[in-house]
Amino acid sequence: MAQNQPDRGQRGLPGGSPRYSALALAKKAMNYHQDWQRAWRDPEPKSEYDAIIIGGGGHGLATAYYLAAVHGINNIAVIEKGWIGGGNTGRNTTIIRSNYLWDESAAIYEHSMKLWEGMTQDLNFNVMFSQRGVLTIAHSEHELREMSRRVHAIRLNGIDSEILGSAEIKKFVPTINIDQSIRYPVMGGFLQKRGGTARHDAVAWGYARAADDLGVDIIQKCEVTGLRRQGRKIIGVETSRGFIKTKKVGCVVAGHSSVVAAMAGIHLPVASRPLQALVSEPIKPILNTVIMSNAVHMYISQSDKGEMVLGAGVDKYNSYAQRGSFSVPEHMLAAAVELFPVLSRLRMLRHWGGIVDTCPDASPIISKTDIEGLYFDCGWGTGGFKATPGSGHVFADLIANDRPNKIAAPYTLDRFSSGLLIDEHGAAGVAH
Amino acid sequence: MANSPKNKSMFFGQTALADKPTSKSINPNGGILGLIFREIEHLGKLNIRGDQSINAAVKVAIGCNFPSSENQFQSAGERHVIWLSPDEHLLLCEAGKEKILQDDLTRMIKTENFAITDVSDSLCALSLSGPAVRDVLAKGCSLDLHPSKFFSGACAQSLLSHAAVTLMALSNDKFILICRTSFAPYVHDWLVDASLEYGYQFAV
Amino acid sequence: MLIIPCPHCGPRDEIEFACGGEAHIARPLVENKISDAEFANYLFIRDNTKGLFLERWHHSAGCRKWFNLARDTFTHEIIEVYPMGSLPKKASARTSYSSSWRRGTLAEKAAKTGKHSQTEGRK
Amino acid sequence: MAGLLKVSKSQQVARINAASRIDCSKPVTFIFDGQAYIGFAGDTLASALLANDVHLVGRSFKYHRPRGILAAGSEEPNALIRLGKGAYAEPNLRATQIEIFEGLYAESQNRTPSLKFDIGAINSVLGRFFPAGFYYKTFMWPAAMWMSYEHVIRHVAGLGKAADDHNDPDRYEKTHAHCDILVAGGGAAGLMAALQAACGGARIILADEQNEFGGWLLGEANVIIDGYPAVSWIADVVRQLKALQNVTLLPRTTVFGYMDHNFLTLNERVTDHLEKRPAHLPRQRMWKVRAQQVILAQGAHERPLVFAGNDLPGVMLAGAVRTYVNRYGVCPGKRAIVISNNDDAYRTALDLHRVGTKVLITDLRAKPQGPLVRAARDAGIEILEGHAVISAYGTRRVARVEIAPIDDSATAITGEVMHRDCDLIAMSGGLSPAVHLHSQARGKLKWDDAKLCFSPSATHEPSFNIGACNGSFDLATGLKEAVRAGTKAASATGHNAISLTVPDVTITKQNWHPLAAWKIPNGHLAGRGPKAFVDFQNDVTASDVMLAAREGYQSVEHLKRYTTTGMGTDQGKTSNINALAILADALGNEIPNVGTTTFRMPYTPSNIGAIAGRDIGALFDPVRLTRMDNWHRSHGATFEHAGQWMRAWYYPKENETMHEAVSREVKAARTTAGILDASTLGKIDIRGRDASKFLNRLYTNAWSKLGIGKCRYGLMLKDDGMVMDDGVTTRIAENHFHMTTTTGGATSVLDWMEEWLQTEWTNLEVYLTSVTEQWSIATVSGPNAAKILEDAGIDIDLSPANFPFMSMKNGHIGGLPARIFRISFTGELSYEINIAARHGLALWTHLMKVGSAHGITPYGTEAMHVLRAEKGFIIVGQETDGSVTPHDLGMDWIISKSKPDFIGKRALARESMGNDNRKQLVGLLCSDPKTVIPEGAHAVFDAEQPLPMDILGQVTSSYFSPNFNRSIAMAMLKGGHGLMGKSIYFPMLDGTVLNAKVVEPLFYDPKGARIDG
Ligand SMILES: Cc1cc2nc3c(=O)[nH]c(=O)nc-3n(C[C@H](O)[C@H](O)[C@H](O)COP(=O)(O)OP(=O)(O)OC[C@H]3O[C@@H](n4cnc5c(N)ncnc54)[C@H](O)[C@@H]3O)c2cc1C
Ligand SMILES: NC(=O)c1ccc[n+]([C@@H]2O[C@H](COP(=O)([O-])OP(=O)(O)OC[C@H]3O[C@@H](n4cnc5c(N)ncnc54)[C@H](O)[C@@H]3O)[C@@H](O)[C@H]2O)c1
Ligand SMILES: Cc1cc2nc3c(=O)[nH]c(=O)nc-3n(C[C@H](O)[C@H](O)[C@H](O)COP(=O)(O)O)c2cc1C
Ligand SMILES: [Zn+2]
Repeated sequence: MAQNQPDRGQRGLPGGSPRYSALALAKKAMNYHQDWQRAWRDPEPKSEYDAIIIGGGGHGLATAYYLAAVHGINNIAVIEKGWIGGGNTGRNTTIIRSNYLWDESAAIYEHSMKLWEGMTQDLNFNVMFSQRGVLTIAHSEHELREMSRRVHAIRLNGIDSEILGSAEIKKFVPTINIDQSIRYPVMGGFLQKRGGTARHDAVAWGYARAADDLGVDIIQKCEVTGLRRQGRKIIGVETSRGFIKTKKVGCVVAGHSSVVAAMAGIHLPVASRPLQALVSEPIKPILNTVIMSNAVHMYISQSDKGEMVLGAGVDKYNSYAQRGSFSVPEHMLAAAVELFPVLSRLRMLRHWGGIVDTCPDASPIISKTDIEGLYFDCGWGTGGFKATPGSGHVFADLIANDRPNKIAAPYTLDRFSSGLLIDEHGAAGVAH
Repeated sequence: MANSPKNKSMFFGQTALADKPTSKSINPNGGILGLIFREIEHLGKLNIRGDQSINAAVKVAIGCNFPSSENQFQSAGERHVIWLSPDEHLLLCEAGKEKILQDDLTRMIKTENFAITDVSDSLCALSLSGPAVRDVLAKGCSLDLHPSKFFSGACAQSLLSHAAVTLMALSNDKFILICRTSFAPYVHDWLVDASLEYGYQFAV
Repeated sequence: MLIIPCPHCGPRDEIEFACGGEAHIARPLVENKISDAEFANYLFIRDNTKGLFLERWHHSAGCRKWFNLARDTFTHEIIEVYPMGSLPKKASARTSYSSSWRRGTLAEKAAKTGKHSQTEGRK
Repeated sequence: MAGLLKVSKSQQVARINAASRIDCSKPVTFIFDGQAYIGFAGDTLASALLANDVHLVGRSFKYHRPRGILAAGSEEPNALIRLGKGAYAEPNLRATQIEIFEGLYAESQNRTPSLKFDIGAINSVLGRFFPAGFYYKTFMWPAAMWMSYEHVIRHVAGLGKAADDHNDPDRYEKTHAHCDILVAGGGAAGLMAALQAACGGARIILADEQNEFGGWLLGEANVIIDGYPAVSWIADVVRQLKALQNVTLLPRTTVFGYMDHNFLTLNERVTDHLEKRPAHLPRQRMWKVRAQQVILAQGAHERPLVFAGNDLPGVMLAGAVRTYVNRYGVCPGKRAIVISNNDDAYRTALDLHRVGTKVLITDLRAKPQGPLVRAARDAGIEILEGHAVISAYGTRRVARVEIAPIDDSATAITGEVMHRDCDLIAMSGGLSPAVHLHSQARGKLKWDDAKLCFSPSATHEPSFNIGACNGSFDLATGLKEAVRAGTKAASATGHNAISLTVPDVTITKQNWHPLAAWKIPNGHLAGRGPKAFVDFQNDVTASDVMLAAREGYQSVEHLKRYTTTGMGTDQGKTSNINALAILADALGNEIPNVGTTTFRMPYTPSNIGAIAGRDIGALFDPVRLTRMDNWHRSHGATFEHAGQWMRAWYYPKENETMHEAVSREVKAARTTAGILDASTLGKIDIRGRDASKFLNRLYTNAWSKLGIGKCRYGLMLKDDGMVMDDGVTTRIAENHFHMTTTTGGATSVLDWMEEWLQTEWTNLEVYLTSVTEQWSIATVSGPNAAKILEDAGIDIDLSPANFPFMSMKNGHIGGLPARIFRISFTGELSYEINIAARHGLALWTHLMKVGSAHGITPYGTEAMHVLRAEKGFIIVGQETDGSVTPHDLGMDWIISKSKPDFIGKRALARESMGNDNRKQLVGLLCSDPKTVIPEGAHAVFDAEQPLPMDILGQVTSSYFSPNFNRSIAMAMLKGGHGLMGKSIYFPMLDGTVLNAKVVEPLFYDPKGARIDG
């Protein structure tokens, strides 16, 4: 398991685009901000690329960026049917952590964490990665035992994690209710201090700008409608803007993975489910960390703008509608009020849903397929935002070298026939 | 010990709501209470599995037929046969009669394909009455409880907030609510809370 | 918030139901030896249609019966409800059944051709 | 009240003496920012403040600019207030919706130290350095400083402050409701539709977010309906509706969500408007409505015009000004400038003129004409045609404007700039139908190029749009639509469909086609000059929108997220259309091609307390208790969560630690007798001809040959071969079994079995019934167990010959019928006494009484765990986690080789299942017998290796065994079965390392000699 520093590739914006900085901001202000350049171009698709990434979410854009920055493959395009970052990247509760149970998971999420830790500088785009800590609460004797298991594993994997008693939790999070007589009292918790949140949209935009600068074409409003093959080889993609030739296609379409896979006659162990979240009206800071509670299926943080950001558990049926059932947030909010009574007098400002690509073992798929040149990176389900840089990094490596590296190797598709699952279910509960 | 005179519950046994105060009432509006409810103690309950072919035996043993359509119950005096699903009914009968009826039924049913299970202690039945009974239930139940839709003779299994319940409408303002005994204290507390605005009385 | 027409209890709020995922996945018999990959088709691989989808539901807080539903996963429109072990009647739902990649797979065949077939119904 | 506070001297200077909806005979004192004011019953906080000539009421989000009251309804972006004190305080409420009551306490927000002198206003001066998205471009170096920068950013951001005391003292409720027709919005259109729909007997719910029904008409002066003033007509319709049994009228109720299958959520503010709130009533109530048909009559929102300085206090929407005049009897200014691109603002000009305000109209249109324009002219109001207010100035309230002639398309200034003084600007940029609910429910929109608005086209749910929210701004048309929709909806729900006559409307005709003027020129180059706001709350200016477009944030969704336009508490009700029109302009694109952002629940922010309702505290989730629970409590037990159940964990005697108590309990069970409340075990009654066939498929072992009255342990797998549950099942009769499951697994196992019966093996004749609660269980375990049962008056011969291990007998104990199982989870002689639950407590107390002579000791779940661990018995969910096979547990013996199939069989044959490297169950003995290795600790061969380490596996169970006077543990280790005798290490969280030897997971009585006592 590689936990040395990942190869971050060429730094910054070698393409010569002006860098962002406080000074640049001041200078441009003198000219009333009239001469800012586009963050990324809006090119017409070329007739052929060395590789095509389908899906302009964080994972797809990161893949393209690392293909260009680390592997020097620049003649590539990211094809996005809507607007970049408009999928789950733009609608997630932005929890970032690497304190996973299984060794395989720890490896990839920690790989990702290391990339987060320099992302703003790498991309010259402030993604507001804020290591405010992620605290997972245990509400029963059983959960305390699970927590102990988790923390021991995490520590031996070289990842920071500490256990807090309920009094320490109260000190760390003054707004939380630690009354031991409530139905699911706060009995303890474990904290990853390096965990936190990031500005989700900025991640998509930052990768897009940096990838664009390395020559990557980011093509929005272009839907992939077919995968063209010759025998067992990929030769290009059909899109709403015509056919584009290529020998390598990386599919990073999250909730739409099964739809795109079906274009190549591939069937995935993926179910697309709604996952819902909501924000309150903005208020002055009352919560300076991220809280997760698996037993009551809720997680909460406060954004830099001041809204309380809350997420719920996944809905029970398949859907592509970016909306879920009201009963899910309804129950989640009751749990939230139990834990944070202050919420009772706050108001829900906006509610939304995303379509998450869930796998039977709650772990992702980063894999070749039995079609040459066709690769999938999907199945991140309810928890892939945190993996954005790591996933892009190892997926770029897989596409460039046509074989998974050590971190990606456990995540192949054939684990579902061999039975070598990485079951984060029991361990994760809510896997954010 | 069964004959211990000191404790009545030694013989009849304990009811599901034995730990609740024996009576409680609030009347914020004055006037008529919105909800009056109590546990129907020791009511006999049999779960009857089997298709229509056992109806004849049911008729003889219990005194009434299976209800003729879904979401309804049939009554014969104090006995009610409640539709639960195409092959499942619940019989409510007089306290202490359940064993005899179970034996009778078992004897009379000619097919092999049935099951009669005593669930008298599994389930708790509450009697609910009062002008606010439907409004109170609506706070936790997603069924349309309007008298035109949930008329007397109607029954349904559904959820009352977090508890699975079976509801029976006896009349416009009289219901029987059946839940699992381990949920009965919760249902009791829930009813007390939900009827606050109308006023309630709980009595043993 | 769906209203699901239980074939027995009538239309009810979705909170009374549990969803059992893709319908019509036949369980291969052990004695019909198929490869691990084929077996995975039964165990893990799932249709995840965008649009008309055939799935199983359980009226868990009602009559406790299972049934099939043809539902559009994008509009959430319910097209048809039909009993376990049978096929849908509506043409669109039928097409969706017969055009599934699953029809005729080895895993499916292995479910049907058992000597002492245990698979009476169809999941 | 307010004895100490001086009431403002300038009392209600802006109050006018004209007919209105407020009750001037009922003065109401309230406090705003420490100052007491007087308003009247019927006022909103906004109207009362305006009556007192208070225009400055808040500060904006980013630049802390002074802000006033823009609107008169729920679309208000600026006038956000913190209402109440202490635990009752609530931030971000709109002053335009707060009904005043005696003693109301309100504060402005987002200002330090005061509203008038706010140091945050420096941001406004530096505004040039804070364009949209500035933070993405800065605060990057040094990287380590970000957390400090962010700290400051966080404290500057946010709007109001949450309650000071976090424990909300109020009560919230929710309820389900069903109706034939839900009408959302009770303006003229909604009222008429409700009346129409109701008259055939359909069940109707009519909800309006305001305190009174009537909507826009309440603020209109010169409308006659059926010969009466509009307000009389409203009163008459409301009276008729109230009289109908089948109509539920819900004022102060916002329809905030419209979801699939006509599911709508409503928030009713039950007592918010009352000075004294009755304790038995909820403060708010959420309604979850299932409607057959929905009629949307939400009205429309007026749009501001985007000119420099348009955010100053005193710049208001023209329709709102009219509402303040006519509905609230307040005239918000003495010298007003009306700026408009349409006819409607002329009504405002006329009404202002009528109450004595000096009015100047600047009409963006070159040649406005029509009856309203004529009326204004006739009244002597000055009209500047083809002119615009290009800039407004003032410090805390608008004081002066620059007006200039403009070209036909309102894009360039064509002549001299003139200056005028004023204290009020009434602006109107046209109407945007409130298509929110329609869009939430995935209805489609179409762009109306004449009316310059999006209005509803196809609906997705069974619903109708009528009146202004349908783009029918003309009242007569709105009423016609109402009658039609009411009739259709009623007939769709099976009710009488005879249409009422459409009321006759008398109102000055107007032209509903505004001039497209999205950004008013101000003579400066792009980006320069004073700011012209698009989104007031989030301080998004027209130049921010254009900057975003320049930088490539060109999708309307990117624009929104980059500039935050439309993301405030008003969700852009007044700003979104302006923003996207300016974006379209910048891109040279058409508005409909740019499109709208997604409409989402809630329509207006909705209290979280009301969504949670009473599902909090004790009602959050049921607690399930056994019938013996009271005994455990009164005997000092501590409890453990087991799903919804609470189980007795251990029974400490005074001063006993948990360790001491558990050791005592364990010892008693091995030396004398212990008694455990095992009532929570899942119990399933299984009957039918195919019962044993079914069990054969369900469990890994064989069941056909089990004798009647005999018990057998079974392991259940999922079809992926992983252990799912275990338990003992007993054959009661040939076709009758009694199954037990784990406490946590009871529901899921029953569901699992039903699923297989109903979906896979539909031919099997088997019936399942849950009997978990039917039986209470007292387990008596230990060498004295039989003696205790005998003393308790059992009528069964307990000799092992008659009643052997793993069998069941029916009998009586103390005269009560019982079902007794001779099974053992402790390894001792043990009886599980099942008794009808009503006798559970009696049985328990009886056993305790007769058992005391034999040293009977109640033991809890912890002692039970120790006892079973000594015997090496697994607990599903502790040794297993969904990734463990029977082989991993060393339980190959329980897998039948001869059965053709059982659930999980095929999966166990998969390639990887035989891997030697799988985690396998072992026992552990710590090198220090006094040390209990923590459960969850992870093992390695080499504790000195660098991180990340090669992990072997984890400790699953670990206890101090009083019987061996040493610690014991069980663990799942990679290749564990091959590690017997090996020494392994456990690095602890505190840096120390423990050492243990791997042993067989069976510590006590390996031969099973004690089972018969
Ligand atoms: C409510 C919610 C909360 C969440 N909370 C967290 C959290 O706290 N922490 C965390 O780590 N994760 C969280 N997640 C999960 C996380 O958001 C996702 O795993 C992650 O963002 C996935 O990124 P992606 O780039 O793979 O997918 P996406 O961002 O969804 O990108 C996929 C893109 O593919 C495009 N696409 C699809 N089909 C086609 C086609 N045919 N042609 C072209 N383009 C196509 C889509 O338009 C989309 O833009 C949450 C998710 C949701 C919905
Ligand atoms: N601004 C305007 O609405 C406006 C302007 C000019 C003319 N008109 C005229 O008024 C006529 C009738 O008007 P109308 O009835 O269509 O609109 P209306 O504005 O009179 O009534 C709409 C009502 O809906 C309520 N409402 C809006 N959203 C709601 C929600 N989510 N939940 C609960 N209540 C909600 C509002 O409080 C309001 O009372 C129209 O035909 C038109 O001629 C309206
Ligand atoms: C972390 C986070 C914070 C958000 N904060 C706000 C907010 O302050 N205001 C707002 O209107 N929406 C906010 N949103 C929700 C978005 O407006 C939007 O609903 C979400 O990105 C889903 O997109 P959609 O609603 O367009 O489908 C936020 C979303 C996320 C993921
Ligand atoms: Zn049903």
